[in-house]
Amino acid sequence: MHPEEPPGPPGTGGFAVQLEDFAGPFEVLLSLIAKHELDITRIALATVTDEFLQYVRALHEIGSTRALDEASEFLVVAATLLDLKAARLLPRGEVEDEEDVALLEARDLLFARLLQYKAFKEVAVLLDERMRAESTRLPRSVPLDPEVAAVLPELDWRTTPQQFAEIARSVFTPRPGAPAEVGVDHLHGTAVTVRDEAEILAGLLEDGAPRSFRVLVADAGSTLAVVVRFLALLEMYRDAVLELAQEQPLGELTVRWTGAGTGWTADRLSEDAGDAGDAADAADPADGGPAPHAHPSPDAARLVSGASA
Amino acid sequence: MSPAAEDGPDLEALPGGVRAAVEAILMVADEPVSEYEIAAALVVPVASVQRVLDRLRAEYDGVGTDPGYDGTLAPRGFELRSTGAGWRIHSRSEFAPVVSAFVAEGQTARLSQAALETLAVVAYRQPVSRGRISAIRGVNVDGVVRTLVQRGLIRELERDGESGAVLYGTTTFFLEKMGIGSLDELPDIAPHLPGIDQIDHYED
Amino acid sequence: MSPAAEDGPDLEALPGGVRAAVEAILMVADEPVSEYEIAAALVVPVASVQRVLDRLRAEYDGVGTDPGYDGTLAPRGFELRSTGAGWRIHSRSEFAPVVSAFVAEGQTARLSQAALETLAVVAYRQPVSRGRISAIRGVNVDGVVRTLVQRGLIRELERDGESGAVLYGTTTFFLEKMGIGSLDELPDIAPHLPGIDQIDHYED
Repeated sequence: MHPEEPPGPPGTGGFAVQLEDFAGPFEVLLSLIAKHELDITRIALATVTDEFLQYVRALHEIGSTRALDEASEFLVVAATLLDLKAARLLPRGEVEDEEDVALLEARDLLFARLLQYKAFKEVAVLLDERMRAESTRLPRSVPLDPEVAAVLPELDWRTTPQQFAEIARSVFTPRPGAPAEVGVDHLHGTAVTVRDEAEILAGLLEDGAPRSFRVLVADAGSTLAVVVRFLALLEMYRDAVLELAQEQPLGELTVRWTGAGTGWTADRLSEDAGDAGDAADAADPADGGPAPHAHPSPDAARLVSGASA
Repeated sequence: MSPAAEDGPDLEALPGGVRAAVEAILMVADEPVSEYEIAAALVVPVASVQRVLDRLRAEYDGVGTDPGYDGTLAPRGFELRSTGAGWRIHSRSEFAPVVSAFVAEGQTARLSQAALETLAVVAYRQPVSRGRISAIRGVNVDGVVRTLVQRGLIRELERDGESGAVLYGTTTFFLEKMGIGSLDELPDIAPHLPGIDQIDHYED
Repeated sequence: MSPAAEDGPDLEALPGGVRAAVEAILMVADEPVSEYEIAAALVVPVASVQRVLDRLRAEYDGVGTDPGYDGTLAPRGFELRSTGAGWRIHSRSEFAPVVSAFVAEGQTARLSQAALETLAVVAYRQPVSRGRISAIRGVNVDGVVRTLVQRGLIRELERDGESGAVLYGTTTFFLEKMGIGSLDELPDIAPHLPGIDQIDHYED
């Protein structure tokens, strides 16, 4: 599909995806899951998630115009991963408040989506095999004998050259109404950015006192904001400006700011969180044709939930 | 049509009778043709045409139907196929390598992985909107859907009453390319789809 | 080609052998083929192909050639004809009225809107492939292109060097119908129509 591109982004630890047949983010996710021999229905997706984020980042660094630069695709996957990460924190069966329920449902939804995608991918292979087998039978399609063609009713031509040119003009004029439908079923909710949430977290923590995650998300307002704030937390942890403590599995998560004097600002996050906006004019890699963009060009780290539908 | 014309041509007077007449029509058809169209052209009952077609198919495959013949019939180099699009004469699959050089409009280009997946979603979920296909595949599918429409494999069916979104479904051309009689003959997706009830529940 | 491949396909292993292979070619070739072309494709001596052709012609005409068969063979609805250009399978001439009735059925004297639009694309963009017409019109145009060829308004010009796709152009019959002497006399359509460049982009 993009034979001129290297087979894989550098620095991804030998992680190989079928890039020639690259068909979207779920594809990458599934191949990661397969590579680690993980059961898709299990929650142990941390490794996969991290590798996926690395992969996205590496793609971005080499300036690849490949699928993941497509804004909409990135958004869906990012949201998927956020929710997978968030869901991992939840104990099975412990559904005490509304948020837990929402997250559990989000997790199930995501698994269901991945399973569903996997199923369609499998039957697509069957369809391909079937069509290829069928294409070895060549249909008879031969020109009519002149004597048979002669029985066609005589052509009644009433189009003037001017009318004909008018028809041509209308055919060559792009139809405006056609792509009116915007595929946003899977995009839902308001934009929440990792950067903004990180800034809020930094503000809440700057006095150096430890706080529980529950407290930190008390004002979040939506499941989406909780999820994004959690990712911001991970990003900040990666930047080593936070200390995280958890006494026991699934226990309270305590967060403490250690970034005083490092000059860290939330702006740093937007630089490496997978800039999706600048490639919005890239051609749709799925079929090689240009695709009108159904989705608004997003800010660099804006994440829109795919899970709250 | 005049009463006289309704009697149709005197097929029994022609060499080979109804069987040969059906064959003659199959020879000029440049797309799949239904038993109804043949019956209309020949002015014979559809059931007779159906019988002749079934017999021809068996005969071309080397399955003898002539009671007076003991010998073994060899399969012919062509076969009669019935799909949802109708009946059509094809070269026998085994001869594809020798035949393709003689056909100007050769094999059509293979579908990309993305197109195949999108086609699968449309085939199993029709009528289905682009938005819903996007949600299932996790990518924008506008370009792929356009390609599939251009290639005649899917078409716009109608608009969803509620959302006004265009709904897509497969075409009879798709059935022909798959070599199947109806969508019921698609491979079963259920074994690939654990918990489909749940998924249906979550969708939309 | 490897030396092994020069031996050609193992026809005896295929159902129906050389006879069926010849039939397969004849059945789908879209123009007459000579015994030499068939012999080259099958990698068998021309004389064997000639024998098979003679035998097939007799068989289609209902003249039994199977020594073990006493019954009467009915002629088929098709016949094998040889002209200077080569061999071709046609509908048996006795069935011309039946075939004509079938072909004429549903045909109208006037062109459909879809046919006119397709003709317009061919007229203004020739030489042009079906794939490109499809891309411009957004739908599969195979059937319409066939109709226009049947109607003598467009014809196959050549094959695209790169893709091998058949390219179409208009005929002098089209110029006659339009009442113009040459394509230069077609009215200008705005050369800077938005979208024309984009359309180039859709090409497959």
